[in-house]
Amino acid sequence: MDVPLSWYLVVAAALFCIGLAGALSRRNAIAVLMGVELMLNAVNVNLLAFWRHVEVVKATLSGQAFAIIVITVAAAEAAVGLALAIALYRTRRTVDVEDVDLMKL
Amino acid sequence: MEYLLTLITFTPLLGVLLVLLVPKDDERTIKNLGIGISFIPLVLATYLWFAYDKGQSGFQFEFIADWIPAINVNYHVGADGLSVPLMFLTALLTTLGLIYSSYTIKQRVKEFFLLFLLLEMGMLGVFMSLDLVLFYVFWEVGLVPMYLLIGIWGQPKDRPQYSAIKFFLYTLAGSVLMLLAILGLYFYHGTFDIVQLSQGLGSEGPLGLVFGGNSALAIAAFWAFFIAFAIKVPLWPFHTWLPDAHTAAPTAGSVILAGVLLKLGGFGMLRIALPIFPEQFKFYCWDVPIIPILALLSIVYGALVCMAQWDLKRLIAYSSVSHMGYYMLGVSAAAAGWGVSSYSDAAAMASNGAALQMFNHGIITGGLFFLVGVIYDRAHSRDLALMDAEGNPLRDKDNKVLPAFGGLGKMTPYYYGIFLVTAFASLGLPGLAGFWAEFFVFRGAFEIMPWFAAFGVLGIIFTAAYILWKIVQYLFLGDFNLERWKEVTHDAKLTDLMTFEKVTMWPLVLLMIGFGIYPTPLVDFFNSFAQKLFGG
Amino acid sequence: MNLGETLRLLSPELLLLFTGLVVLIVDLIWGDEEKKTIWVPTLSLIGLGAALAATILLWGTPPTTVVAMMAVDPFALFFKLIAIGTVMLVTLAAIPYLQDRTPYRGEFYALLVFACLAITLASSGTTLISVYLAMEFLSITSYVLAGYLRNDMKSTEAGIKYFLYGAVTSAVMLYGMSLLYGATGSIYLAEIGRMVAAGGSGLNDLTVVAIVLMLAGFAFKIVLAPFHQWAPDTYEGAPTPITAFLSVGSKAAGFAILMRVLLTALPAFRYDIGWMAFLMALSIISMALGNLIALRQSNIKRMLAYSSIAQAGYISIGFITLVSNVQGSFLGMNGTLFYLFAYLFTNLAVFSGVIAFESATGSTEIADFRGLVRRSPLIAGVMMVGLLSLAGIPGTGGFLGKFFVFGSAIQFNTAQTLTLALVGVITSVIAAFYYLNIVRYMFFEPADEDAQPVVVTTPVKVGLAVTTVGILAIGLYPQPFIDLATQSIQMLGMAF
Amino acid sequence: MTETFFNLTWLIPLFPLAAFAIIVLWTNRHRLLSTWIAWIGIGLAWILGWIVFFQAWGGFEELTPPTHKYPVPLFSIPTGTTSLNLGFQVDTLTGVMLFMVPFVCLMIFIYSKGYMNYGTKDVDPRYSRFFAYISLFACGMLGLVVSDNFLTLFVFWEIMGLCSYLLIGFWFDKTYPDPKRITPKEAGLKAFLTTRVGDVIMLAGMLLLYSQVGSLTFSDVFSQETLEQLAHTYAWGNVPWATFIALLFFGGAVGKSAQFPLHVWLPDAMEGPTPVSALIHAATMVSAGVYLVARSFPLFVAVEGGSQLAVVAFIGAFTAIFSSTIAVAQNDIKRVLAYSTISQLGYMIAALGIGAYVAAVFHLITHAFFKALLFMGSGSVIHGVEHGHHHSHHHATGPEGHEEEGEFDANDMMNMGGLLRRMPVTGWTFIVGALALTGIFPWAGFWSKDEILADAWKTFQEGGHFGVTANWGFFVWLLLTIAAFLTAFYTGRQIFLTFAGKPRTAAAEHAPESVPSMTWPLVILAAFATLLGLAGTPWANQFFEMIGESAVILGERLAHGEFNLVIALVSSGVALAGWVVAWLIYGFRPLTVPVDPLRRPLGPIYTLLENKYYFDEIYQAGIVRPAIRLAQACYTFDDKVVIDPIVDGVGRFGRWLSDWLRRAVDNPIVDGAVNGVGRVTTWFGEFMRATQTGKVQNYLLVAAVTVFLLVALYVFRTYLPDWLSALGLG
Repeated sequence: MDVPLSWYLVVAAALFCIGLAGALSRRNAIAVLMGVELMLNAVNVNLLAFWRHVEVVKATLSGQAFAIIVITVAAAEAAVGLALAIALYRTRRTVDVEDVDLMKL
Repeated sequence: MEYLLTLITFTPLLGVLLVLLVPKDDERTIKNLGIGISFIPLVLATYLWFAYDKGQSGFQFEFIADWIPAINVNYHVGADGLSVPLMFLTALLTTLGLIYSSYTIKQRVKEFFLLFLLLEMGMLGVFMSLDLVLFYVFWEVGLVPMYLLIGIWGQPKDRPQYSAIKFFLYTLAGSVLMLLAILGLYFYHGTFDIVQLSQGLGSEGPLGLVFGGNSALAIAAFWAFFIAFAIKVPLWPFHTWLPDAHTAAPTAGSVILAGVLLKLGGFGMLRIALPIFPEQFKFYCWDVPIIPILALLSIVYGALVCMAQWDLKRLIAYSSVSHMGYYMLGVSAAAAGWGVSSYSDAAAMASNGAALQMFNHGIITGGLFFLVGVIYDRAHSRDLALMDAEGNPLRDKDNKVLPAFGGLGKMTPYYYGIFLVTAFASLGLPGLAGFWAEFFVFRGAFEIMPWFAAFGVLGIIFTAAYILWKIVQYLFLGDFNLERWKEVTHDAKLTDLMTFEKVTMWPLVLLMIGFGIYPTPLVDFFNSFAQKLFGG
Repeated sequence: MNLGETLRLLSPELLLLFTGLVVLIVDLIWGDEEKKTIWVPTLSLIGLGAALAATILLWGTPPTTVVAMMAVDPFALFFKLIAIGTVMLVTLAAIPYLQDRTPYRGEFYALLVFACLAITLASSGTTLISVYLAMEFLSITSYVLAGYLRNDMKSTEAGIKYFLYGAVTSAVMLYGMSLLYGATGSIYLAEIGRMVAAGGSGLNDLTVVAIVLMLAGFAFKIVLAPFHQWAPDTYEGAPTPITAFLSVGSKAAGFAILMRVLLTALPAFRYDIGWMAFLMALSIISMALGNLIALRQSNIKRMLAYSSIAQAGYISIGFITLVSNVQGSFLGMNGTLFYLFAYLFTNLAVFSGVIAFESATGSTEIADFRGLVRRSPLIAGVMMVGLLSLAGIPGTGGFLGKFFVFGSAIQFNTAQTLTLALVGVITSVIAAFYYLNIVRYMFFEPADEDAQPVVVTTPVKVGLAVTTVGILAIGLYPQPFIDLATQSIQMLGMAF
Repeated sequence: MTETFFNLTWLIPLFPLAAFAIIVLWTNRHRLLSTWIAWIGIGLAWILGWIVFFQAWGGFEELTPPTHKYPVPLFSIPTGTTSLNLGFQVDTLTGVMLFMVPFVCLMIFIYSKGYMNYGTKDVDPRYSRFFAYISLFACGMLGLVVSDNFLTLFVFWEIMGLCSYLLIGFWFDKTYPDPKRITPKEAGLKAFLTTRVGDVIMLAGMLLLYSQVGSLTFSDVFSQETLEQLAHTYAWGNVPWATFIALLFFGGAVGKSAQFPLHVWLPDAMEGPTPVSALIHAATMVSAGVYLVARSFPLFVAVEGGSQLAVVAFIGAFTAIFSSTIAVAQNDIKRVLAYSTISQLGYMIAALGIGAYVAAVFHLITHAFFKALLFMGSGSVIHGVEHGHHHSHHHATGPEGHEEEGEFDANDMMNMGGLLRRMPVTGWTFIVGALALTGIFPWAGFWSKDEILADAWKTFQEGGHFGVTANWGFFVWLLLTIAAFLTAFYTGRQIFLTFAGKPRTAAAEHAPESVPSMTWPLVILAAFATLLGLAGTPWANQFFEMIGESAVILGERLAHGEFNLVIALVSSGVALAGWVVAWLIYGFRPLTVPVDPLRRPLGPIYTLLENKYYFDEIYQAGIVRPAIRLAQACYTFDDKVVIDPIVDGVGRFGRWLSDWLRRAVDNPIVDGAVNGVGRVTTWFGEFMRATQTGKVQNYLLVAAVTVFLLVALYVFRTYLPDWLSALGLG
């Protein structure tokens, strides 16, 4: 009745790719941040699936712990990201990453 | 006694620190201090000259101490017949350069003296080093002050910044390859020690064949060393940094460049490349004679370029290419004769000649650069002919080039006399120092590689041509034309040599004449070195 | 392990944490802006100094693990030294720099201390979790610091770019970590190491993909090409002391993590197409690209960014070519550590000069450095020493760093490593060109007519002096530093 | 006693050297003092030289090989395990040279005081320097003859080269309105460079000799074993080392003694002050070449019948006749003498070439005296004419008789005439010199020249020494006899144009006799030119005894050159014929206009001769200009192509590359490559900058692609074989 590991992995990989694609293609900084969140969630799926299927001593809960930490960190990251986006908006009135190219070459 | 070499080398560093403490506006103190300090290594080097026992081969005044024990790098210094005269030369030219500069350098005096002394330390260090890492460190240490000397005090119209960086990068490019080769030697033989390497290698030596007989590696390492040294020498086609650097540098800088820095390369050939890689060196001098061919090209090409050159300083710079070609020919012959017992004397003579060429070229071309400085200080021009905008000489209706000076022989007889001695020494006139070097180089070469030697002697004719035709004739002969002088120099005053200029030149002139008449004391040094390398 | 012992072993981290908090609180409650300007950084420096002392006192402790996921071993202690040293010097330089640029100076110092703490944690993490956590800690503080000057368009841009790039690469790295966890079923690096050593072929694919993905994250921190592109923009835009911090501290942290993870968890994947080959490729690209692009820069911070990319390439050589079974001192990795140590002083010397200059003039254009030797011989002199050290001229620490890493490449003696060495020396000649270009401006070009002397404040003088002494000491008497580096490559659980 | 003086021989060159040093360093502002120092220097050398000579004359047995002990080493230079010993020696050849050189030099020194206008108002400002130079010159020649080895010989040889450069170009500020006319500075340069060509060849020979023998000391090189060895080892093919080295030495002699084809410098050397001409052409430099061949004569004869002697004989004889034809059409009084000198040196060389060693040396000595006399006489004439010119110039009134300053040529014989009356001492001594030169009985030239001709004839009759074939003897005799006719002709022409008839210009009309310090040396030398031949008369051939003694080394005692009356009569007859023809053309009806009567009848031949067979032009076009062009090409290559970075950057680089690929050889490969690398580097940097767009997502894309590529690399590397085999391709 178990869902095979590979299913989880495929889902996670898909999620990761969607997130990456979003991060690479969206012009809005907030949307990019959302892409990153998707990627992190893909990681979480992976971690839990591996914990369920691979980890030898499941009592250590390391996969789960890792996932929880990732979620926490993601939140912190998002906070900083948003703060930076706001700072950006305040100086330029835009959060469009395409426009953030004051420095190049 | 074992601290003598250390003392010689690091006294200039002490001078640097002392000069650093003097406020920069107190130029008089800086000058006196700098010159005074520079006399210490000179006196000590003179003492070294006489204290050195020429009868004994091997290193004297040797001193060894741990420096970086983790990688077996030692502070290992010593002097032999090759290094003693060169150390003396370095100390002498530095002192003379400082004396000359104390009258001619008008701005940023403190920096100048500081850098000059630092430069001296680097050069002296190279000559005393018996450890490859130590050698390398000193080798590169001299680069920076020279770079700054050229860049800061060069004449704006000579593109000093370009020349300085060109000089720096060229040398650096050569030496980084050498660094790889040094490391390679270390990993194969476990030591950076030049003495151990040069005596322990070989089929019977305790260290075995170089790179354990791996010929590809040995050849690569040899070329790495060789090119590093060839750039400094400079051997055609690695010479192109030289005319720019020599032309752009301030007078004393050119003197040191030509007088000593080029010798670092030559010294490296004889101290490292030849003793450590004799088989490889021999192979490329004898079986596949690339090196002698390059030497000949240097001789002839350098001389030809001189003949078409109108900028006096640049001309003399190119003459260094030609002259050091003789040096290289001598080394090639010595290398080709290495290990052949019937050639042992010929090889020793070729090597003596090459070493003599280093020393003599140092005093002669050093002197010539001083003398160029003399005319430049007065006329603010070094062009031998009146030039048009494109840098071609102007001609009169008979298609004769219009000289920019001419007739100085009559106006400034003292200058003329000193210049003549130096110029004739440079073209190898017997009775002056330059001759003996050429004589012994060709003596060795004629026995070992006669065809190359035969081709090389042609250079002597070209040399005479450009020195007498280009330099002496355009500068000193002919009629002095006051109108033209005023036009060229914007009303500068023409005076004969001043006292400080005489003081600078006389030691060099005396050496040229002295070693021209009686070269034995000098040859004794080099012979004791050559005996060690080629004897038996 | 009793609590006292644990506290002792964690004393540097704890001291840093404490310092950071104290600085924050003091800044919050102290009203006197005048005095705060001096006393807050002083406080921070005192705390950092205490942490430094604690680190030194821990020297000689046998390698051990604390709180299950942190190693206290010479390797970690070495990086703690580097981190604390870097932050101390950056703090010194920051004092005049922040003067007119932001009113919120206290937090800046606190964040720097926290970033330092993050590096110390990163250097000692022994599990995937602690490694990730430390890295994110470092990243987040750095994002904030890079974008610290909120009203400066360049600074905010630097912050947001750094953030976006960092967030994505850290997600990628994390994905790799999850795969590694999946392949071995453990988050403990040492355990992973045992598993991969014993593993079968199915494991291979997953692990190699994991390595590549993780490398993206590490290379981002180290600034190895082609994961470098954020660096020039961020370096240019960030407050210059932060640029200095990023180029030294953050890079060192990246190296610490890279080495620990790869050596304890993945030694079995070194050869064939393992991480050695990948790193080699990155190193060569970094050396070539960084140096070549640096040639054309007109902004000194940007140029130093590219220089830092190239230096990352050099530093990696030692690690790539590390060996453990050789008598003598060319162990490769000690070269990397030695180089990092020299690089700390070298790069900070240059940056201290740049910061001092920028504090006084507000410019970071290379052309504005012309005639600096007349305006401030001290800055010009120190910067020259630093630049020469970056170029690898003998007599400086930078030379011996290169000497060691090229030496190990030659000692390794395969065609690939010889290529590394060759590319290394050739690009270092190119590098000399742009380093000397600055020297050229400082020494050869005349200053503007109306140029004023550049005033150097005491803290910066201290920084300049310390770095210069450091460069020359390492360059001229390297023995103790070599010993330090050689001892420091001992790493808890290193499995080969 | 003998030994004491022989041991002091090495001091001889040092006296003038000391004089040189003292004048240059200290007394150059005091003219009289400088003069005296130079005189004392050469005077001491003369005294010591004659003491040595007379002792050698008296006791030359001591100096001959088995017993002689006068190679004396002075110092040595280490050469590996061996060393190179340098010192001095005395043998009969040295002795004879020491008779001639210092004495002639002394005469010239004394003469110089007057010639350089001491005491008059237009005293040359470099007066002292002149005496310094000639002292050094004397040192060079004296050092050369006392050397015991080739190396010091070469050193002094080159010192003379230096001095000739300095002295010929002594009036280096002189310019002429005619741009074609060679100026002193150019003449000096020409002399130095031309002889340097010979010197380099000689240096090569010397170095090869040194390589072969291991020593340069004469006694080592000319030992019997060494010569055997050199004769029987081969440089290549069947050319023995002895032949090859001898020919190289001869190259040096050709340069120094101005033999064809390196003769071109000598006539132009007339640009120097006249005493210099006398020094160079009579006493010193040019005879050094002959001396060298004589000195290394053992080497020339080491190979029996080798080609080296034939070359020497041919060059000598050819030069003798070749240059005397040129002399016929010269108007410059000194140039005539210059060509005459070349011709006479040809006599000596040719004599050596047929093995007439003693005769050659004898002619060398006598020639030195009378040629010095002639040169100084011509100097006196020029001096007089110049004074006359000044005089008439100051007093001339009206347009006629007024000549443009600078255009008047005091050397031109067309401007003279009738000077015998104005300058009797000069005139009569000049005539004595001329008689000696043309070999009129009983003047010195007769004896020496006759000895050469007799030896040549004898060679023809009986075959010569050292395997010289009879035909060579005839060839040499014939050419030299014709040359004797020409010699007499042009000498007669000179005498008649200069001294006979009526003055053709105001200058000649007012020419005064020279001062005593100039005329006395002429008189003394005239006496020697008259009497010296008696030392070598066939009846009491003292000279032969002495020199022949040193020729014992040659392994074969030279036969006495027998007096051959027929030959003597033939040569005398030829010489007289020459005088007569000259008289018929120039003396019988003295010229009134400055045009040579031969110009019209000889037509183009005269032009050819007047222009010295166009040798200068040929060398200019064939050697000098190509060399300069080559130099220019190298310079352009180096300066324009190599050093300057090519401005157009990539575009030009691309063209360069395609060019290079097309013709890979003759392009600037050397440093263009270096700058090329620089350009490529820069270009690459630019390109990479373009990827730095400033947009963070582009950066991330690069990162993602990199990750993808690395994974792909792994996958392909690991699985590609499997896939290929799955597709049936493996």
